[in-house]
Amino acid sequence: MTAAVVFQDLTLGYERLPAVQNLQTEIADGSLTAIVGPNGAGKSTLLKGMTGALAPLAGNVSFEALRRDDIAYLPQQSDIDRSFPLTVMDLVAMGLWREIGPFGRISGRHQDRIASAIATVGLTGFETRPIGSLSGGQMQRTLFARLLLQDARLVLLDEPFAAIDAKTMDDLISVVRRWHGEGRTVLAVLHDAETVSAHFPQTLMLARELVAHGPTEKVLTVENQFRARQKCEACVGPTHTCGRAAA
Amino acid sequence: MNESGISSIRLLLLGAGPRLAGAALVIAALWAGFFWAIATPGAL
Amino acid sequence: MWDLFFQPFADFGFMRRALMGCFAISIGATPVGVFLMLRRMSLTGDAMAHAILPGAAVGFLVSGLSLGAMTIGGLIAGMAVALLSGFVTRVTALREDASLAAFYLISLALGVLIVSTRGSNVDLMHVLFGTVLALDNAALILLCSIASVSVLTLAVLFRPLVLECADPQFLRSVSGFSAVTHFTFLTLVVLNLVGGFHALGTLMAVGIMILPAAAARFWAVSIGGMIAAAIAVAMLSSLIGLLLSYHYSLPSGPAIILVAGVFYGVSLVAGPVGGLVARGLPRRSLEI
Amino acid sequence: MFSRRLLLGSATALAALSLSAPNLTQADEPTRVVATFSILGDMVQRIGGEHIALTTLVGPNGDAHVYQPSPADARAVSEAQVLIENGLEFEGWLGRLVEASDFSGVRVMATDGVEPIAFDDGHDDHGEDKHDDHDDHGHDDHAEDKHDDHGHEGGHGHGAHAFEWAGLFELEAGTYTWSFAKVGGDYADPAMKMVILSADDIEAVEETAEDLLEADASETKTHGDALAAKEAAYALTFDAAKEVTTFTVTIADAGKFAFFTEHMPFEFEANEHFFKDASGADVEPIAQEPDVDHGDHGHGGHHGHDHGAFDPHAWQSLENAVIYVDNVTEALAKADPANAASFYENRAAYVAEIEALQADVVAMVAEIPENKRTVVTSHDAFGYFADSYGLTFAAPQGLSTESEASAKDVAELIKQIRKESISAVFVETITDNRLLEQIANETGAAIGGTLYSDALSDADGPAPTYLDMMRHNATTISTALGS
Repeated sequence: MTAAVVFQDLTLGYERLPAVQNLQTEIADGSLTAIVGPNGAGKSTLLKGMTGALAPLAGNVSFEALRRDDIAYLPQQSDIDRSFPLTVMDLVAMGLWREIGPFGRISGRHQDRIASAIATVGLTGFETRPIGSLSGGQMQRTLFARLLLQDARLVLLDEPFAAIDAKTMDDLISVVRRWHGEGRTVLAVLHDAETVSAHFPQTLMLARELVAHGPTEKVLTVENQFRARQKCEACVGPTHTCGRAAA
Repeated sequence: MNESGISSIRLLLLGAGPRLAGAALVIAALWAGFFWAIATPGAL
Repeated sequence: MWDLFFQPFADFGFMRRALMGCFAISIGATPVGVFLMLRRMSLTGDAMAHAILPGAAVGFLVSGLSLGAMTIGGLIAGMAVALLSGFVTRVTALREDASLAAFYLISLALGVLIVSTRGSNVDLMHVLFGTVLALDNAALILLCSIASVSVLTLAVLFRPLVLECADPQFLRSVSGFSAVTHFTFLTLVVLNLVGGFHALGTLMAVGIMILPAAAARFWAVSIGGMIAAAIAVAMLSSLIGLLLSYHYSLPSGPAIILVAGVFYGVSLVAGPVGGLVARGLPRRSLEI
Repeated sequence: MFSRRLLLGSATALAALSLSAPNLTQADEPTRVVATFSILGDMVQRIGGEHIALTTLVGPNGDAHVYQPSPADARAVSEAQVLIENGLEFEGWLGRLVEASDFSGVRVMATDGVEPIAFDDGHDDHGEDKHDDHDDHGHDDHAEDKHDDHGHEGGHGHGAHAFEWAGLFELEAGTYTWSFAKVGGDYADPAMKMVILSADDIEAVEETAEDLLEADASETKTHGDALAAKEAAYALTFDAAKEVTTFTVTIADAGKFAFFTEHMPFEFEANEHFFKDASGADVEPIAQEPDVDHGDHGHGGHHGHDHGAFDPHAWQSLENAVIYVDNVTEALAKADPANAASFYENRAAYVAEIEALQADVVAMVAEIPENKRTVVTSHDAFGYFADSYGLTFAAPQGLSTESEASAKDVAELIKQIRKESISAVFVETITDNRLLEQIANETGAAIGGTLYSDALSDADGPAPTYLDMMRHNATTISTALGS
């Protein structure tokens, strides 16, 4: 099994304050990995470092045979301007960027794929709805539809199931499992231990530095969670910034 | 919010070709207006 | 009917020029205004208007009321402020509005300083208040050219620009167009403001850029519809404003902007998309 | 704020007084004078010659309508002994500058004594009225009239009186308060004489009052002292430590009383009327002398005479220039009595030049055919020129360069140009001429030349001095329209 992503002594951070320190590990190609850790452990930072939005302070992250548009990234919802006058279909269609770019037209074949992606996430009939009118769950379904069209080898999800209803979560998890089944590499930042154990074979536990990485049942232990919390508190100081456990 | 207001013009889904064609139409109309404006007045 | 609406334009070349100048600004600046509004950068227009002022003033000092010198000066000053503030935003943690404010204030102060040391007593704010009634051929060509460039650029960059506004993170994750789009857009803002000040004065130009866009928000749900509505509002405001100026002896620039303001007020109340009246009506449930 | 014109009245009167007794302070160094804009500066320089150090705030080609003073200007004003302004609200920024700079000298309004042209909104009516008016009188008569008027109202006449102001009041028995307030930090004068006489009108007791004022004997009164109507002159001294020095006027029997004062009482008004009854209500004179042409002064408070209601461009008439020159001369003579003779000599020479030019201009205008005497310019700056020389002026922009033209104004101007077949329009130096160029373009009228309205050109230009400017304007107009 080859590695899809290799972290080499990776240090990431904002304004010289490291949020992720000396991360050294590999993500296997085709794996389905959950990234867990206390708040402030640097999970979202790690994803941003992988998209290239954040340059490493030290070390590097390298992708085996992956180009920029082979990576799909789902940010936290707050990064999208929901008031912008776009419809569900507009937003989903942009998942075709790799094929249409800034200038290309959307052909009938593209239309079919858009329709099918929308159907896959259960939003058929919502194509012309403005994104501002969607519920949190519907919005997340829309973004998953866009991810589907991106057809990426590596999928990065930042808290994809936060604040959505159980039904939506089930539907979206089945999308994630489908990606896994198709051999794509999926990394998801999650905070719900139950979801992680139920659906994610691999787990990477982070507390600014690597705590553990491997099969979920070996990583997601009480012992590791305690260590993670301690590490986080030790380096951040005030307990309230990372008081909550990873599970 | 329902589908009221000006029915949506799906500019985002158009390729550059149709967009440029539309722009060309607008620009042509604009310059036509320009020549109308600088023409010496017919009615005095 | 004819007398009221068409006679002024049939009889007077300056009225036709004024109308076309305003139409050119409507077509060029208003779509830019829509994007400014959607990016929550409405006040950026105002800041940029101040930023170009000193450049235009220096142009004026160098070669008097020359269209070319003032345009080029304004463009240089505006672009310098836009680029520097964009650069600072990208390399530091300072937010775009703060760095823009800093640079435009510096630019303004620098302009005033240059003007003062040159010892001219001609009031620059006054000189820079163009009047739409005095558009000569060169000015009209400039306005139409700027509108053309603006429309073409928007047509080409429409998709990345929408994404840059709505979901910049996504655009950055799929393409390298983000930075190009951002700076091209700022260039369009500067270009249209520089064009606008020849006709309406710098501050009024911001009005015709932003007010129709704000009104259009209440008429259309899609970005395309919004641009169309905004251009329509801007063109109608220009026409009605000029006719008011003609029939009721009002200064033309303020008349046009105030008509646009009235359109905004009416839209706010009666606009079908989120207007106050529409909000008050019972809505059918849209939940699944 | 009190009337600047009245302040000026006192200044000119004092100038005349000090001439008769030239034993005041003599300065070796030149008098520091500030003039507000280039045209005025040129006149002041002509009169002052080497005896003054002149600072002109708005220089050549500068627009005084919209000028913004700099700290250097504030310093010049604060050090100035004489500040000469045009008045008629031309320098809207001057009040703030004077306050900000702690100016303590004499402020002179050059248009004092000018018969201001009221500004009415349609420029067309404006022009035509003047034209008719003018035809009734004929050029020369008109000029004479004005000049004579000036002789009475302006500075010269006052020198004959020992009092500068007299007021007749109808008073009940009781006590009244006459107050003198500091204006701008100082009393306008440190002391003055006053006579109160029971009389039915001013003229009946005028001579008595003059004798009393001129006599050496006087009763010195200070803050709080009582004054009564009797045949005696009071020497009122003002308490420098107080903001306001007040005197009680005691009236034993009701009747009419004439008050004669050495200086204008208005110039000691800060916020309050100078004369009040026991209840604090203002008491206004039923007659006063000089019978100042501000009827509103007596009736409706002291604000709002010339607040934009008059056309300030009074220098555009050479007749008015003589008034300007007289006002300037008197102010300088007062400030520097030692050199007064020189100032009056300069004045005489200058006025001779002005009058010679006046004749030339009248002759030049006479050459323009009657039906061609409409001059189109950028802004309404030539009302006085029109008035004096029988021309009609029209402009798309109003009196101030700050106003913005409306489409209607422009359209009407174009119609007028077409209807009257006006062949040339004129641009101005200080304004934005783009609009006028468009109008010329649209009507086929030629640009007849550049007129200097509100500022001189620099030394290499065609109008480096006031006289050059007037000659240039007249020549330009007559050349363009006369053909």
